[in-house]
Amino acid sequence: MSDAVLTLAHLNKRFGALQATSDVSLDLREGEIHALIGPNGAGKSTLIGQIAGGLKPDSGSIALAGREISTLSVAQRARLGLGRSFQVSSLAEPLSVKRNVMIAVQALQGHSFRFWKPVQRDESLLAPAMQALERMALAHRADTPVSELSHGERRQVEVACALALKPRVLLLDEPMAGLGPEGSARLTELLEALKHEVPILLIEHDMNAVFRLADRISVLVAGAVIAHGDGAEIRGNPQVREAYLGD
Amino acid sequence: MKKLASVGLGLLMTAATATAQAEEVKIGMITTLSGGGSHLGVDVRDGFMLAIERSGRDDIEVLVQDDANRPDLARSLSNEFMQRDEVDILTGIIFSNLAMAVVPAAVRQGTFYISPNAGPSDLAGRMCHENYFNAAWQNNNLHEAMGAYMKTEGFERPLLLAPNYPAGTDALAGFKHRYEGEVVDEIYTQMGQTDYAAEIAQIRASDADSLFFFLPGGMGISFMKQWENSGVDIPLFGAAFSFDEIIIKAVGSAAVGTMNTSQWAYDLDNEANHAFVEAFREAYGRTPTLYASQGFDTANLILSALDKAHPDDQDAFREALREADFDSVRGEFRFGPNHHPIQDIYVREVVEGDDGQPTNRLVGIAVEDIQDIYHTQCEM
Amino acid sequence: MTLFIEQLFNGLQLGTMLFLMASGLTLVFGVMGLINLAHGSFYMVGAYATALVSAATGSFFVGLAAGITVAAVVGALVELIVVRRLYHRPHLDQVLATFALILIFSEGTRWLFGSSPLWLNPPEVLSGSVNLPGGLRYPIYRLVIIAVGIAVAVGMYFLISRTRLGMRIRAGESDREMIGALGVNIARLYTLVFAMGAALAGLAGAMVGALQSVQVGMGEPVLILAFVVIVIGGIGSIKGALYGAILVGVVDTLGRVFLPSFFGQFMSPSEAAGVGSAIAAMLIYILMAVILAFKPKGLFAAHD
Amino acid sequence: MTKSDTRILAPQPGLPAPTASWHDRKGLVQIGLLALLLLAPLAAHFLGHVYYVNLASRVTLVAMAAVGLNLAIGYGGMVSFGHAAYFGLGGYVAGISAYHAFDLTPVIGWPVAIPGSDSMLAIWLVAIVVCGLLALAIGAVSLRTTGVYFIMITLAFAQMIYYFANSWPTYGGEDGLPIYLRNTLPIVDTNDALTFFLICFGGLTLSLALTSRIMKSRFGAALTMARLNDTRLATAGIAPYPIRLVAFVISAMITGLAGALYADLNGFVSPTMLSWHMSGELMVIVILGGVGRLYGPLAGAILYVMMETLLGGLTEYWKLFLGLVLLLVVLFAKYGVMGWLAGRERHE
Repeated sequence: MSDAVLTLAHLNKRFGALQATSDVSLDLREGEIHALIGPNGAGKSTLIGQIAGGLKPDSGSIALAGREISTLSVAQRARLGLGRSFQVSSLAEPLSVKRNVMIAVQALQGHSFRFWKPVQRDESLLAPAMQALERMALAHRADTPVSELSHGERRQVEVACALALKPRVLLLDEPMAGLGPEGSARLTELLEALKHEVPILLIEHDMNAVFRLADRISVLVAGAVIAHGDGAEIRGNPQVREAYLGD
Repeated sequence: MKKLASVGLGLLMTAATATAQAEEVKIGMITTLSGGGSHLGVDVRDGFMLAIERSGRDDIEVLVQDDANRPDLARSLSNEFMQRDEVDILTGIIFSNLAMAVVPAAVRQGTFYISPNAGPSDLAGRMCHENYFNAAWQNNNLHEAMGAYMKTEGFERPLLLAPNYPAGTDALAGFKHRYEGEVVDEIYTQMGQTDYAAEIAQIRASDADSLFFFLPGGMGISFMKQWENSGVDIPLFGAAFSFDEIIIKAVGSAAVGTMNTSQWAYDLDNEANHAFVEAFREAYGRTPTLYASQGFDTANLILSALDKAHPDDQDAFREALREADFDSVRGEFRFGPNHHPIQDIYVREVVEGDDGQPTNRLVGIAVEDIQDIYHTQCEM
Repeated sequence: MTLFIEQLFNGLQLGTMLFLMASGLTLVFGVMGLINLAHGSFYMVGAYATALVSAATGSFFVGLAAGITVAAVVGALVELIVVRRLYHRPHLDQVLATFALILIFSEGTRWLFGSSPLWLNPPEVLSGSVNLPGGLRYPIYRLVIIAVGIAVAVGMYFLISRTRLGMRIRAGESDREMIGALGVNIARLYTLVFAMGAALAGLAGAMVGALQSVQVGMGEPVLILAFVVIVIGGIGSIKGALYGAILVGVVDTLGRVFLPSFFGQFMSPSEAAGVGSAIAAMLIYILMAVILAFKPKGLFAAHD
Repeated sequence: MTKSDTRILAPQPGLPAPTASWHDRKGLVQIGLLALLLLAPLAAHFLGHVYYVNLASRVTLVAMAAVGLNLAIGYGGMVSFGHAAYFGLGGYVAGISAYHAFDLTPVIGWPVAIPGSDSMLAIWLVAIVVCGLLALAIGAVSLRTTGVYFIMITLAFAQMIYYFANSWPTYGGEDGLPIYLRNTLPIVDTNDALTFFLICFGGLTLSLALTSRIMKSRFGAALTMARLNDTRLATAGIAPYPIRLVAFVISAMITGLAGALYADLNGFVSPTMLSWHMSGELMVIVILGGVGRLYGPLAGAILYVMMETLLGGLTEYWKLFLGLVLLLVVLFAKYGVMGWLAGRERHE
């Protein structure tokens, strides 16, 4: 466990009577994709929210590269290397793809209270942004407004934005959602290549992608992790079969 | 944008041609025709225009603009009149704060200003100017007169009420100047306040034997209506600003029995006044207020001076104004050294008129030949 | 002590009147997501209609009925012609458009009825004052205003929790798309809610107009106060509007009366009166800023 | 695809290739507006009509105040309904300073004596600093809220200051405070209408240039993102709150400076400058011109003051027509005068 980059320990979160997260512990190691699956309403989004900082856990700890981050803000966590994508696209629609990615590069280079130099001609912002876009095979769309992109391309931009942060960890919330088979396959390929650079915590419904990509899988049901293991173990786990197929 | 530019140019042209004709006298009137207090401006304007009409002179052009009771707008209108229209005389401002915004700069630039209403202390005192005349009163006159009247009538424990703004504090200071006795309490309300339940409760809880209040415009209407139902039973006094014909009609029966001081009353017995009231009623179908009388007098003052000199001859025209050689509807009238009136102030009582509506009735003279206390500060 | 209790009554009366204004404002925001600066214009319309019809018929109550009706009709017309185009617009557009409506209503009223205040008095049967237990004399009409305010609050409670219309309003507050899916005629519901808010504002204007003065621009100070009320209470919450209104009414009244004497403890009387009333004028805004600093969505946030 | 490839791509619409703006429609409209504003008073001056020079100064200053507000509303998405607070406060700085310079009394007698000053430079500096500090305090509290709450809390703070100025007797309270002698600058004569206009014009041009420059910088990129999608900004590692706060402060500083000049133009400052109608008017100008358009406030101010002057001369009910025009603009011309003149804004 010594190479764990992200460690969740005994996380709990209640909304009134609903135990949305129940004693969740899991970790993410260098070089791996760890998939988190579970039926709708299992509490995946709540968990992501707590990791990224939008929600505060009631108890438990979250450590990024050994540092406790559960009291930090979203922006602080991002600066420490927590990159994430959203289930629902969260890009700035009217801006170009490039500008969406550049904002992440900008954050990486320190504070944003620089009022004079135009960003359009700032090579130190442009180059890393283009690099991240190239990683996601989107450099040719750099100057297109996000509003003109296809659904799949937006997913790729989201990941590129996260990549531009040079993250220690990537948190991808259903990146395949709404993609056709072709788009899914394409993104799967890109992610597979990516995992050697940065470990990924992947929340996903697309089981083909999960079983192809994930080194380890955790199954979340009713806020609690009920199973944990590699693809074969999860496939054979009776509890998982019940949770997924029983309904 | 092209259209706007051409309109702008068009205005430039009309302004240029207008200045070509000399001899004609131009008067710019900035007054409050919209927003709070607009009935004051309407009456000043109507009274003024009535006098101009009756004079039969066709060489006088009166330009009227609405200041919406906004000092910055009044200021820019005065610039418009002086710089674009090149008026000889400015007049019309109702409220003291607007007068303070406009008058000092206007008179310094060589334009005459004749005030039909506002008479702030600074303009009567340390900032008086040879081109500034006030044809109505110095702000404190009516309040002072009421102080004197209540003293002579033997009220011993008056309570004072006014909004917390300069004219309000001045009003109470003016009252106390001639009342010269202890007052029970002074209550300051907020400007524009409409509910006086809290103040009325305070008055009820005090042992005052009378109430003097200064609440101009809508504030006075609200106060008197609420006063009537409160069950507090001490007499009300004030200056005419809260008791003009329009306000007491809006107040209704609650106003009956109150007393107020004014430099004019529509039932004042002199020839000029009979003619004025009759003509005003005929022209506008309503009884004139003191503001209408002030507008009428202001116009007549200007007309009397114009008979002797053109404003271009500043010294002669100023001298002619100083003589105040006209029949004022308020009777005896002359200017003090600071160009503010020295005049009698009357007491009026609100009674039920023949039509069942409340109306003012002249009672008598409160103070004869009152002169403002600021004239000593005026160095002219 | 009687003075204090009397002032509490005064605060309560101001509060119930503010509630009449604020409840409509908060409903319109809660259901339609609209900021309506022109709400004060309905207050004025109600007062004018009441004054004119009372003068013509000689009966305050006929005038009052007319005032409420006219305000509701004008409200419905405004909704049909202008406001419904604004529901999907940003708040900024709503603020501007309803600001424009204020100008149109105020100047239009002045054009039609002149600048002079109109005459409107409380009816004969409600004039005068009564003795309350504890030796307190209080004007009957103000007691009636308090009663009407309470009656409206109770009525609103039943309307919203017990009727079909209330159910739809609640549905509209929690999920605007949902009620469309439920087959409710949204357009009609919106017009109805807007007209109802206008009617309540008209009622407030008529009741208060009899106590104060009926004139152009009378709605504006009340409008700002009503906004303070709904922001303090939590926008969209009727309960918040009720508590906020009473809080604002009481704080404002007590502040005005007692702050000057408080400052009188350590200042000269005229200075204390000046400073006291200056602070009193700012008091409810300070209250609002403090509440929002700690509860950014007001005391009873209805929903996000 | 390599980096250099992206540069070969055809210039994107709205992408500020340095000379492009001179050729496209937007650039022409902008130059046209500035030229109109500069040339009209020059022409008026040589024809001897001081009034129009002063009218142009009024347009310029109202536009400048709106440029400040536009930074908050248009670029930062912060719908402030209380910018009159900064406009008025700037005005009061000029007024109070001149009042004490006229009376030869200190502004503050303790702990250190600060004398009044009739130097515009000093007044501008103080106005900017004071408005910035006020905005820092107000923004720090207000920016914790969003949406309608933000609109209303900024209004509440402005009302507080309005009522304070209204009832505080030292500086005239409700009556306002006249500036009998216009404040001065070294070398030039500020009493000359054209000189004063040129000072105002300089102020407006500077604030336009500053806004433009800021919005192209990293800070501007962050602010734009905070307006469009603050989750994205936070996820990228930039906390939106300080970005917004700083933008709010800069916005107030520009509006405050315009207020200081406006008081000198009128020779008068009063609580009217602090009232919610003033805030509303500034918002109207921003929206009339086109929200978030650099030259929108200028276009809006020209139109607004023209309407006020022309309609005001025609009928005492001019506000009725103003209301109708505003309503039509909101309902049917969503993008304001600039949208109509120069087409819709495109982000690069």
